[in-house]
Amino acid sequence: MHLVKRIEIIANSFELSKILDSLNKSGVHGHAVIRNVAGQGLREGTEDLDMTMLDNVYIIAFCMPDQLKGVVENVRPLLNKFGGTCYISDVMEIRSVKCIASL
Amino acid sequence: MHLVKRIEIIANSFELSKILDSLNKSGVHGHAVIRNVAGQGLREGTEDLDMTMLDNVYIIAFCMPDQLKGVVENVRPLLNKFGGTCYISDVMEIRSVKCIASL
Amino acid sequence: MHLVKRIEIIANSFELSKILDSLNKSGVHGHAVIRNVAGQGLREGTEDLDMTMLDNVYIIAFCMPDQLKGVVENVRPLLNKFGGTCYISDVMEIRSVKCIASL
Amino acid sequence: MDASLIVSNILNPPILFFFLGMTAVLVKSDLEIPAPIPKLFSLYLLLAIGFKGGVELTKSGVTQEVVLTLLAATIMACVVPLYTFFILKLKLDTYDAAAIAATYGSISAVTFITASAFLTELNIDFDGYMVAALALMESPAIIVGLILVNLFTVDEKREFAWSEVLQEAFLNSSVFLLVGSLLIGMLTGEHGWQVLEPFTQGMFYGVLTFFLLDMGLVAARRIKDLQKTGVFLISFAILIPIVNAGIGLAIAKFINMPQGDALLFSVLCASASYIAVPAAMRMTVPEANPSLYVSTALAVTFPFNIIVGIPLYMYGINLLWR
Amino acid sequence: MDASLIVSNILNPPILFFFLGMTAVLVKSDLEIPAPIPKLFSLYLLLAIGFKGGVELTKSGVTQEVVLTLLAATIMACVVPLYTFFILKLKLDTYDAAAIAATYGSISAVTFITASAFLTELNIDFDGYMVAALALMESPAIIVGLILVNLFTVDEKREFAWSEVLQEAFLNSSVFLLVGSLLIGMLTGEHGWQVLEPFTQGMFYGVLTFFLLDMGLVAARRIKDLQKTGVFLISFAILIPIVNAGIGLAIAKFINMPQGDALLFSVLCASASYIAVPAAMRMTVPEANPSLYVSTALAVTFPFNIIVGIPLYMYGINLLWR
Amino acid sequence: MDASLIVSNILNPPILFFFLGMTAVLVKSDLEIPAPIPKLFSLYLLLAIGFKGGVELTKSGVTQEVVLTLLAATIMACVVPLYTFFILKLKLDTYDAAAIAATYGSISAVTFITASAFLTELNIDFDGYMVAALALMESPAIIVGLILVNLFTVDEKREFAWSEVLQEAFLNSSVFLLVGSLLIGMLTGEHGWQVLEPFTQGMFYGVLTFFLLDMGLVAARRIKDLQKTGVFLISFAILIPIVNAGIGLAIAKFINMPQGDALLFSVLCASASYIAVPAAMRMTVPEANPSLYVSTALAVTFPFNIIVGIPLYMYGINLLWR
Ligand SMILES: Nc1ncnc2c1ncn2[C@@H]1O[C@H](COP(=O)(O)O)[C@@H](O)[C@H]1O
Ligand SMILES: Nc1ncnc2c1ncn2[C@@H]1O[C@H](COP(=O)(O)O)[C@@H](O)[C@H]1O
Ligand SMILES: Nc1ncnc2c1ncn2[C@@H]1O[C@H](COP(=O)(O)O)[C@@H](O)[C@H]1O
Ligand code: NA
Ligand code: NA
Ligand code: NA
Repeated sequence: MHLVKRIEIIANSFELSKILDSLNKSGVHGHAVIRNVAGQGLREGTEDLDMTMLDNVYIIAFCMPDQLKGVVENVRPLLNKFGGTCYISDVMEIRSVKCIASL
Repeated sequence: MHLVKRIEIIANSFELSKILDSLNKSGVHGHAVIRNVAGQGLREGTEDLDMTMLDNVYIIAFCMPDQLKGVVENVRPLLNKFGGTCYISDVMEIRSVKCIASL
Repeated sequence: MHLVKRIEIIANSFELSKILDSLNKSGVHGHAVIRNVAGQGLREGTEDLDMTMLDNVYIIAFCMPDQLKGVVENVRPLLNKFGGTCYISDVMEIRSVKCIASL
Repeated sequence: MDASLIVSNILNPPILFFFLGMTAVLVKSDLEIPAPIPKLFSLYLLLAIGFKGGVELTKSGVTQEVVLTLLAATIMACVVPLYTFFILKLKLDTYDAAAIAATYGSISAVTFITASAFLTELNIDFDGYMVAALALMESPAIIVGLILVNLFTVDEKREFAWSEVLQEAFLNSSVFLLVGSLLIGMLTGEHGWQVLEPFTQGMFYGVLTFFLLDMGLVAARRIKDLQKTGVFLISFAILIPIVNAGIGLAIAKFINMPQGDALLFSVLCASASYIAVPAAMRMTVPEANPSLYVSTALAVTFPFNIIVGIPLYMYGINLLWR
Repeated sequence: MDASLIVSNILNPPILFFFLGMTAVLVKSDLEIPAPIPKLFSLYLLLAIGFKGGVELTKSGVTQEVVLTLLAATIMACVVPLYTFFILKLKLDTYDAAAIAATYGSISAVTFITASAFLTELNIDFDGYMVAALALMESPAIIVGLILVNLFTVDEKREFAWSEVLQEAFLNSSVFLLVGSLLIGMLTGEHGWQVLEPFTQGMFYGVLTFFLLDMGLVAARRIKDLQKTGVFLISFAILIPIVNAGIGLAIAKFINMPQGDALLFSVLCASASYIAVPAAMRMTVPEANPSLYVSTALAVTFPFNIIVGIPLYMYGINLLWR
Repeated sequence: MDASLIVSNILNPPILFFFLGMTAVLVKSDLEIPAPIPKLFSLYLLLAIGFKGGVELTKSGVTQEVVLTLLAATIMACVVPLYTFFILKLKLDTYDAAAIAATYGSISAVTFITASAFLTELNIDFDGYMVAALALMESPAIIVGLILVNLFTVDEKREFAWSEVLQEAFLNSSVFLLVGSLLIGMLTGEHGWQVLEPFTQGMFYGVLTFFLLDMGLVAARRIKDLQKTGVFLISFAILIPIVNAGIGLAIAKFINMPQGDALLFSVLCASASYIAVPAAMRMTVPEANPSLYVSTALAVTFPFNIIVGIPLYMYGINLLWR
């Protein structure tokens, strides 16, 4: 087990490809994406998911601590422009053969 | 980057509006909701999602540490009555223009 | 409030029942499952979710710290064989009547 | 009894696909109808049956028969949960007894629809206003169940948010869509029928078939829950529908319903809700154990009714109406 | 005005189900059509209307009328966002004004489809190439809107990724599926029509009805956003469609369109986009407030057009073409 | 060769919509058919084709032709993965070779269905029991593939959970639903057919069209994976289907199948599985690289078969059966 960083981003679905590009550019190639996430807007009338393209995606990416700075630099401008939030936390990775490969 | 709290709640979908009300009352206006979450019951026959209204929702809300007490006080009675779980952890927020506004 | 461990596993959906079995065997009976999670492959052409059975599931399970060792021992071989990732972090549980029962 | 009725019922595609669904679970096939497809089908069925009922109601008009039938429906919807409650109290606590009573006092739209397809098979007519009876019988049992909980528990903190309860009982999506489609059917009449016919009529039997495939999956997955419910509840889930159908038939005979309507009425009395009422009960009586009321309604009463019950009640009608 | 047109329009199943959807939200029923079912319906409607238009286009061929109509369509799609922009600038900033102008310069396929169902009801013919006009009018307003933003803001950092913008404007899923189905309809002609007919024609009205039920839900949920939009925008969202339809009718009369085509053309001019353009605007003009352009188009203009607008413009045609 | 067969095949809506889907990916349109809609369509197609086959099987009865055909199907399903394995071993390791061999030994139901629509177009009959052949040919290749892995690797730890493997091979959702619907079709016969006809027949061609639109999207998204597969595999994915179809035709001629059945049989031999087998291989041979067996089957063999293969094999039949 060793320490890695967990990046979670919630943003509008139209930003998805841009955000994944940024992650890739920062060397973070693994990620998981959950679609159809309703948001704060749920209570303010913006939840008409695929009708009006106003649904969110929830992106999780685990990365090495030293990759973090690059990610933040690349993702922050996107979120500033188009909206969305990004949070970082610490997690322990259970090393598995595959994971070593993907990091 | 600065420290905020991550609240994650898993509960039956019929509680959703009540929980979001509680969050709002506690001053936490941002949240993300993932629907159609299968639960522990998955293995015990309670997963017939929208057939029987027994599906869960997964609610994530990031808030300032000082809002936490209010949230816990408001949400706990709901979970006691109707079921569901709530967990808190620490995360770092990547400040973005929009985020400042939403906190 | 007291400390528990958060296990999050991302794996192919065909591993789901095997992983839940492992969790159960390790004494962790509570879990939540989010389906239709697109993965790293999203950018490499492996996202054709239910067409080709290559979609992922995201499994979250909260457990007592002393259960962790058993989980890791049981889940790691599965992930080594079939792929997938597992991460552990610390969270505080908001005790509710139901939760006590489920732990 | 005339076994040929059962056989001819079983040899219909919808029932056979129901069996296929159950078989899939028993042999552990990974067949599943992913959400929200079943939801789409159930919305479609409610819309189609409601619309058709409304169109036909316009033709027949509101006659004395209609009024009598709807009255009978309302009475049964209030009385059934009452006496089943006392039967259930023999073995269960108040919360569970009330929740199950409410479940059996209400109805299952799919059972009704399957019965109407059965009648169509046999070329027996039935009236459009039976759909209104269906709509009327969905909600009262919820209210009766909650009143029973209030009377028989001394939990002083309990205070239902009645407005929320009524909301949930009378405006839940199934009742709302059914009644709405009925009204629209009445407003548009024959003309609306013609334009919607390929959709609401042509596809109807096929969608029902597909939906029953899913119901077979869902019902079979619930079967293992029955271990926890025990023999008492399982017998209850088979016997009470027969009793209720019998009472229903007696009333139907008494007010002179035609045979088709009588079958539908007895099926309404016999069926139990596995969507609207369970949802309402989870919210209002969280003390009751959902696996009791969902599993009995879904894994015992529903299959029993569509496989054995419908032809059995028809057999009763053949005897009584002769 | 001939109120009977409005009444006969309102008494159709699609419109009534639209009302039913709005009512569901107003009375807080939990009725919902779960995602992605509405998406399925909208893909189906685009495929069916495009395919039908293509098949008919093969029959009529590319005549002078076709060319004139498509020219008129393109001009209106470019001119409408221009003058609406200046009207909107009276009260709003450049970003919001441009985004709303683009929304109203583009079209709503569902409004068009509802109008075509209305014509079918009245037994009035219309030409297949109107579907080509529909496709043509979806995208130009996006480009015009962005040009307006570029001209009227001094934000030097702004530089649109034009290739991305054109991509989004002309290859977004609705335009792409519509044009693709139109071409396939042209290629397969009468023969293809016959094999697909039970699917693309038989189900059409029913799917439209179901889809409008969902549109009612969606539109009603947006109504509370209107508090923030203010009186100016709400009046705009009712008056501008009438003005645009009027201009459309004048042009239609001028180039001698038949009545059915004229109605569809005026409806195209009058309608506002609530899917493609909002999506494009969120990406390219994030400074504009989405709830302004989505809510007005969805909660005001859309219901206005399908309930009052379509029969009103028909009434105008009855007067002008007499 | 008679190019008119290819052209008339290509000018059908299903094939054209397949191209449209591929085009959407190539021009980067955001068109997508959201999950689980494609799943719904594929369940529908299996149900409809199985049910129809069953109904027709009742009419024809189990004759010598039926037995011979099913025997031939089983033999091809076992032999094809064997010889393809040795061809593949020339360039690939045992795991990949076995997985790809299993993929090509199994079948693609959608290719079969497209071929049956092609025959209907040409007014050529085919027999209901070909659906039974389809069902029979899905699973054996999985078993053969695993036996090959066992024989040709020395990995002593490997021990398949055979019960799980057989489960997955013979009870996976496609085989299960197909066989189940076939049996139900046999049980209900002509009567069941009539009630389900508007659903299982009327919609069939339309749903196939819509589904092929999605298949076009899916296949095109896989094309870039082909860079990794290399020239050897791509040639394999085009040549092996032709070889297999040829062998299939020879057998068909030998046992005197009628032309329609012969086409379907050759298409079964030529097609490769991209759902059931890949799923089974991921579970049982995780060492094999999924993008190899999924991409070749989906992005090369499937389009090749439905566009060129089907008319090509038909051309062969025209020559041989003359
Ligand atoms: N404090 C928060 N906690 C959880 N999710 C949030 C929070 N703030 C924003 N979000 C999510 O991020 C999305 C975009 O946020 P914003 O850019 O603030 O509109 C919202 O729709 C929410 O789903
Ligand atoms: N220990 C746990 N870990 C993860 N999810 C849980 C846990 N316990 C409960 N849940 C989720 O919370 C839902 C409601 O929990 P409960 O109130 O215990 O029935 C369950 O259906 C699960 O989805
Ligand atoms: N670094 C990562 N961060 C987030 N998700 C990941 C990461 N690596 C892998 N995953 C997810 O886990 C799935 C299986 O991973 P793998 O076994 O590496 O193919 C992928 O499809 C991703 O959804
Ligand atoms: Na009842
Ligand atoms: Na317009
Ligand atoms: Na094959």
